[in-house]
Amino acid sequence: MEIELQHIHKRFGRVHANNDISMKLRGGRIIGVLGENGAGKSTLMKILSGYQPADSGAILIDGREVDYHGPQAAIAVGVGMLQQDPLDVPAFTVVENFLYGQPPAMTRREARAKLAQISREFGFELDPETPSARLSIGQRQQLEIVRLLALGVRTLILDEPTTGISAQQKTILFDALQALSREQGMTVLLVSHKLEDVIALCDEVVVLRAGRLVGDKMMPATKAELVQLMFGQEIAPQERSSGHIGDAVLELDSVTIQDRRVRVESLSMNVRAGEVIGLAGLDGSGQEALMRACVGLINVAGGRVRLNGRDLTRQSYRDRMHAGLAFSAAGRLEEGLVAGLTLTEHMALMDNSRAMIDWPAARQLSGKQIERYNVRGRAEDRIETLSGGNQQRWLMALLPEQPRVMILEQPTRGLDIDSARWVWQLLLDRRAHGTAIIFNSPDLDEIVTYSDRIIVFFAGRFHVIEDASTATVDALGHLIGGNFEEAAR
Amino acid sequence: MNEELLNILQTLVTSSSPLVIAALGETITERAGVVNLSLDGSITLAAAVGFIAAVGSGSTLIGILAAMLTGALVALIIVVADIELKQDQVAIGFVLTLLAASLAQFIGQSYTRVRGPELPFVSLTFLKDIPFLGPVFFTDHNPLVYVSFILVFATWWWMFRTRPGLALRAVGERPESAFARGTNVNRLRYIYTLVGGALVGLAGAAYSLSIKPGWTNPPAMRGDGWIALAIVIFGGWHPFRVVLGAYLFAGLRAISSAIQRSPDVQIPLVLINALPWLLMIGTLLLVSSGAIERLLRALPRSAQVWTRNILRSDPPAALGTRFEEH
Amino acid sequence: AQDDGLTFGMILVGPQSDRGWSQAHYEGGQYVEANLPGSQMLVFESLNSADAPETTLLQVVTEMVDQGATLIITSSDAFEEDTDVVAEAFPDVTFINASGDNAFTGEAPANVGNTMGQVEWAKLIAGCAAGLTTETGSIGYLGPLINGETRRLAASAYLGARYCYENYKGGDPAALTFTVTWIGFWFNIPGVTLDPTAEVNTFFDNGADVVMSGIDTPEVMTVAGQRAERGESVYGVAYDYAAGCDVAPGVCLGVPYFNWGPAYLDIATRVNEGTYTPEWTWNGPDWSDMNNPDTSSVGFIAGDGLSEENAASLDEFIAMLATFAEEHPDADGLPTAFGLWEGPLALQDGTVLAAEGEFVKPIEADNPLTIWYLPQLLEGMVGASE
Amino acid sequence: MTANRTTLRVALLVAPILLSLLITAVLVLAVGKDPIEVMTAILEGAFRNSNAIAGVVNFWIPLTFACLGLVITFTAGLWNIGVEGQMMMGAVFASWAARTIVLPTPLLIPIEIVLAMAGGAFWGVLVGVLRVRLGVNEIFGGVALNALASVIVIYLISGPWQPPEGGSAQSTPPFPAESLLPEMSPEFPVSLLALVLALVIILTVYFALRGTRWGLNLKATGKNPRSALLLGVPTTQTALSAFIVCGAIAGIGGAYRVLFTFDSLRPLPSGGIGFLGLLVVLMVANHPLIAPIVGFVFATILAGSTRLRVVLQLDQSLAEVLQGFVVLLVLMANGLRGRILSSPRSSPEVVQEQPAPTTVTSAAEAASHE
Ligand SMILES: Nc1ncnc2c1ncn2[C@@H]1O[C@H](COP(=O)(O)OP(=O)(O)OP(=O)(O)O)[C@@H](O)[C@H]1O
Ligand SMILES: Nc1ncnc2c1ncn2[C@@H]1O[C@H](COP(=O)(O)OP(=O)(O)OP(=O)(O)O)[C@@H](O)[C@H]1O
Ligand SMILES: [Mg+2]
Ligand SMILES: [Mg+2]
Repeated sequence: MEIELQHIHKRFGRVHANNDISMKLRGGRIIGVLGENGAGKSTLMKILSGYQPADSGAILIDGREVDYHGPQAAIAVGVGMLQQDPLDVPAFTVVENFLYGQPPAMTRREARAKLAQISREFGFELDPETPSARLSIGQRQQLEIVRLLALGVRTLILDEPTTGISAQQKTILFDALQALSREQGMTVLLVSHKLEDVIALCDEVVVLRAGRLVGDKMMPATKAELVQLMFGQEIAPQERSSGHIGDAVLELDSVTIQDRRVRVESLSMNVRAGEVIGLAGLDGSGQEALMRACVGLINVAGGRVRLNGRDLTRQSYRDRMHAGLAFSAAGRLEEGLVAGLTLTEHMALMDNSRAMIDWPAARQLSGKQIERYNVRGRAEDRIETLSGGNQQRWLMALLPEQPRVMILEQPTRGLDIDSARWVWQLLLDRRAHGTAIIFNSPDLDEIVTYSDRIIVFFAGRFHVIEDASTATVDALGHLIGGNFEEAAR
Repeated sequence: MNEELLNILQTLVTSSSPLVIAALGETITERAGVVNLSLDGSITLAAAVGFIAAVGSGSTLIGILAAMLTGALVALIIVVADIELKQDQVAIGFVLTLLAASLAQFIGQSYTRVRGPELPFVSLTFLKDIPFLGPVFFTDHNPLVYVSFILVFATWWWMFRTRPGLALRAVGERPESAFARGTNVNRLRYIYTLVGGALVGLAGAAYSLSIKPGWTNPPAMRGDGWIALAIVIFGGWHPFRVVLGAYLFAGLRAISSAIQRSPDVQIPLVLINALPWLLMIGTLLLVSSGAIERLLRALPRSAQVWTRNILRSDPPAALGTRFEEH
Repeated sequence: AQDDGLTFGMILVGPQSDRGWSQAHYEGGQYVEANLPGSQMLVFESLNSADAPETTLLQVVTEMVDQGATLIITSSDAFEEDTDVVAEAFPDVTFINASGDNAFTGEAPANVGNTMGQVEWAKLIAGCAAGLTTETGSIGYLGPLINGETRRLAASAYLGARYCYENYKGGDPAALTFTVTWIGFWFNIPGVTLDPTAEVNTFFDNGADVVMSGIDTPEVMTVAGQRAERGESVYGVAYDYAAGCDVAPGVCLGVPYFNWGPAYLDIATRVNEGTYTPEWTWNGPDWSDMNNPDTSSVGFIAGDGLSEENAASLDEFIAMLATFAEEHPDADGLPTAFGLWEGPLALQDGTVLAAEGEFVKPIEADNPLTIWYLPQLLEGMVGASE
Repeated sequence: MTANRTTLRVALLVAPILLSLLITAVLVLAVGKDPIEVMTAILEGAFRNSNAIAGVVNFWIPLTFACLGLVITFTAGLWNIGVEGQMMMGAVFASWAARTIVLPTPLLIPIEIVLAMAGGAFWGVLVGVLRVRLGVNEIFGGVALNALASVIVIYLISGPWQPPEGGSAQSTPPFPAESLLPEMSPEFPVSLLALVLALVIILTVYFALRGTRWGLNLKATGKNPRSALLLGVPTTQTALSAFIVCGAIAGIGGAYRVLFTFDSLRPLPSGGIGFLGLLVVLMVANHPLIAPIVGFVFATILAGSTRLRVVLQLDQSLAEVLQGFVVLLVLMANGLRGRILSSPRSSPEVVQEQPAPTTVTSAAEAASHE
């Protein structure tokens, strides 16, 4: 199956997300799609898979122009896409999710059989009667792949599929993708910011920048070469950093946490000034619960939390903020920024010292922070009109200057390499002044690079790596899959 | 079996049938992700229109159809305002609650206390001879009561046992996923909002053509729309639990009025009227997450899991949200 | 604003077509229009907290006076206090409050009069019809709110039922169950009153086979009709409005009703001539023909539900009452005694109302133990007294 | 282009009003009356003399209190249907003071008003606690508490506070003259004090929302309670405070009804004015200065409609139908404008600000995260 894109254009208001993109994709290959944040990768993939119509341009499949409306139509001609957050229905069971969208004639029993058969082929383990809300992201991806294959898809598009899954699951996924392209001659398009994955898997890469196709390259290629292609300049690899580590500031004393999904039993640890602690683990393994328990968003079921010797265990989120903690959550617009408020209004919200608001002062401060944090946006813009990277910067700008401890959920979520480094630069600056940092990330690289200590979680159990410099991405990948015993050996 | 008790239960089944029908209609609508808040007004308007049409034509069937059309029409306004005009469903629903009730009062003026056709009473052969169930469920009901029975099973079957049912639930749970599978999300929302609205209208007809026949001012069914909305939540958007909720509610209401007649109880009469509303809050508290969590904290851990499972009442995840394809 | 005739306002608590109290008043007003040349009625219906919560009596009266009304009839005890207050603001307008007694007690300003019909007689007859008909020995009475008026009407019905159950039917009066349920207002206001439909159903479900209506609207007859259609042998007694039985003729034992026309015509004529001085009147039936629309202020029309045998007994009973009334003629325009209201009678709490051989006084200033002010239901009745 | 757009905006503002008048006219014709006469009757009813104008103002005052309270709850993203009950409880508390406390007017009135505010706030905080602590949606809490307030009022009228000669469930005995709000003049019977208080509240609410930390907290909580909480806004307290302040302001409206309009406690003393306030605030997209202006138009219709019934025998509901259609069609026209004006070329502008993005079933997200 051969796909050709001709002069694809797509605009969102002032943004030219795809600007005259033409390319040919041959079957039987795995093609990496690279580019910085906002380059237009997802947009192009959505156009190809029918989720969005192009403003102009043509898609040719095996030389014949196709004109489809909607993803189902794209699937009918053989193009299917796996979104980063798999598009299943959480309330449905696995078999219902599988069945929904299949030809009307298929019965529940046939669905069950087919699901089992395809799963077996790739080594996926999917219990048909489990509600998909209870699956891990990796399993949900597997379910979605099985579903698309059952629908006869010949081109499979994956948008950032490797964040949030364990090393084992990644291996299974990559094996499956290789099997599909090598043995079944399918086209696989892989969008990813993880250059290691691209290097390991792809036969070819294409690179987008600011909506344009700026290059393509046959593999193998080095990471440096790919970075050069993406950003037009070299970016030195981040050095492992270590600052001055001081006395304990945040003490966790046999803390037990129970939230809806997991139970973390009896965790004790001292976080020291200037220390960076990375938390690794699959979604919902306990790392989020730990961070939220530290800031008081979840009640602890047992144990104590102290900051500089002061017992915070029964204090509210706000009291803990006043005491010197700072927190930012993973979902920027869900938990962090308030869509509908301007940048200035956010700034004013942070100052709760007075009953009346001093608007001129707030505007001035916003202007200063915009400059300092290099935010592309104006003080009077509503926050949701900024791009994700700039929203993240504003979130950083809002954090207090010198908290004792910063607790950050996925501080570089969705950011490209360049933006992510920039964010870390800001964080490390603060750490140099003695702020301790606790963060988590699905990107194990990030954890290994920036942490002084690492805690790995699996289903509420945890494993502490005292010296992060001894850790490797590979080892971490196995740990987050639950192989604590193996690692101990 | 005590005859009086059977009588009371039989009356209960009849008198709660409009609640059952309306709550099922709203369940269908909300399962598709749309909130039709206008129930208290649209039931009333449908009752008025249904009665007027029945008087005009002399046919209860035409009355029923007119009432269903009315309910569907009100629902149509909500779904058009939501999908095409991007207006808040709750806001439009609230305005329609008031507007429909006023409109009903206006058009009903000259039909106040007019005598009109009423639905006949029917017993089901064979079924009516079953002990206990027969006299309560299958004897001397108007046909809409039997329709309500069928609707309960039909909605359950449609939602949970058919392929279109999968699409219906998906549209209310995660419209993006439905769209990805080729479902026309907004078209389904149109369809199910209209179907739900038509059932709400049918409930109105059940009132004005049988349960509280005729048209009066103030309308005799005022307030029941809110109760129906609460029952949907109590019922966890599941047809069986919804119907259970409706019967439970009617039963408690009946008990409360029996208390008033008891000579030993000295409750001031007017306070009895507070009971339905206290019941409504009570039932909502029972299934509200905040209250459940508070309740659970007091229970042993083993009891927590099943209490949560029984009482859990998660709304369709996309309820009240708007879906745009691009 | 016409010079040639009387414009009068008729303010109704319910809809003018409620087949009950308000319609009876409305038709009373129409009777005036038909019989007093040049007179014209302005109507305001449904002035109550449910239908027009934002509207006050003052606003309505202001509009009516603006339109030239010189006589305003406020047709419910619900308007009693407001009528007094508003009347002060319009000293040149005559106000009539139906069913109130402030002109009697002297609370009312000089331009307010009252009128009421002696429907107690008709209620005695209605009760008799119920007592004659009941087979289960259980009669339900659907009352509105609780006050002197509603208590005395329920009690009258009870006395009639007990008498006829014992004397014509040969039943044991102690075994007769007479249950009163109060809904809370004169008609159904969802959320404010109990639901009359549900209450009537409950009566029947619990073994009553006759339910008497004491409220303004015909739910009792509607439900009884539906039940009969399903094959139950149940009956209803209507109230307030002469055509009350039409709702379900086959199961109607009869209707005690008001005929406001003659009283209103009398007042309107005198107001028009400028000869009316506000007073309190309590008008009785025309015993020669209770149902004469031109002479009788209250009446009773027997319904199709009454068996021939019982109808005969009822006629006998009516004749007995007529004789009684002749023996106790009105004095100073007020009744002196009502039939069956004869001792020994006690209130629910045991207080003696009348000793053996005494009659309960119809009304007396400063005496609560009278029929008009009846402070409780009678001993033997089931239901709340306050 | 801009000229076209301006025309369009104006057209979309005027069209819904004309259309609702047209619909109403058709309804009037359908019952065999003359629409022109209807309009004349309403306007005459409202403006024929200073007394009639006072009638309009006497609706406008409590309506304005309801509207400004609602502006606060809507800003906080809360659907305070319970405003009707909050007015009633304000009326009940004020009635208690009027019946019980014996003091000269200048001392008694402030006490009555403060108590009315306390009563409204109390009823508001119940809805609030149900919502933010117990997860019962405020729409249902409000509906139920409205009904309960009405039951309490009727209980008082027909029970403990009934007139000495027995209750007819219509009214308590009139309050002593010293407890009532004095009127400006017999020709213009309006309470000056209440009028001034209404104006003060309008300005206070306006500036509180613009210039205070609390106002910003309300706005942030209304738009996204989770984010607001994480940014340090005490969302639970903020939401509760919105209910309290709204209840307190609405309570004054309730007090006005019993201390001026009725002179006694009546069933449903709020008279549906709280619901009307909801319509007004929805229609003006929650603007604290425009709401009183639109409120005046609605008060005019309300006051004028009594004449409709006396003169033309038209049911009062006609006025409500007209008001309902105006609000519905204005909302729809807003949507239409958003649809037409957001052509693909212009940036996807956020369609006009709408109060209350909460959905019926979203149970206390704010609370569950604290
Ligand atoms: N639905 C939309 N509405 C408005 N703008 C959009 C929309 N989708 C994408 N954009 C804009 O189009 C541009 C390209 O976005 P796209 O999501 O394709 O980038 P991307 O290369 O996938 O970036 P990332 O690496 O962050 O995923 C961005 O500026 C983005 O803000
Ligand atoms: N909420 C409920 N209330 C009452 N009965 C229920 C409820 N949920 C399930 N049941 C009962 O369980 C049976 C199965 O119901 P249901 O169809 O919801 O479950 P399922 O088929 O196992 O799962 P799915 O929801 O995925 O279809 C029904 O026949 C019904 O009797
Ligand atoms: Mg992307
Ligand atoms: Mg009196």
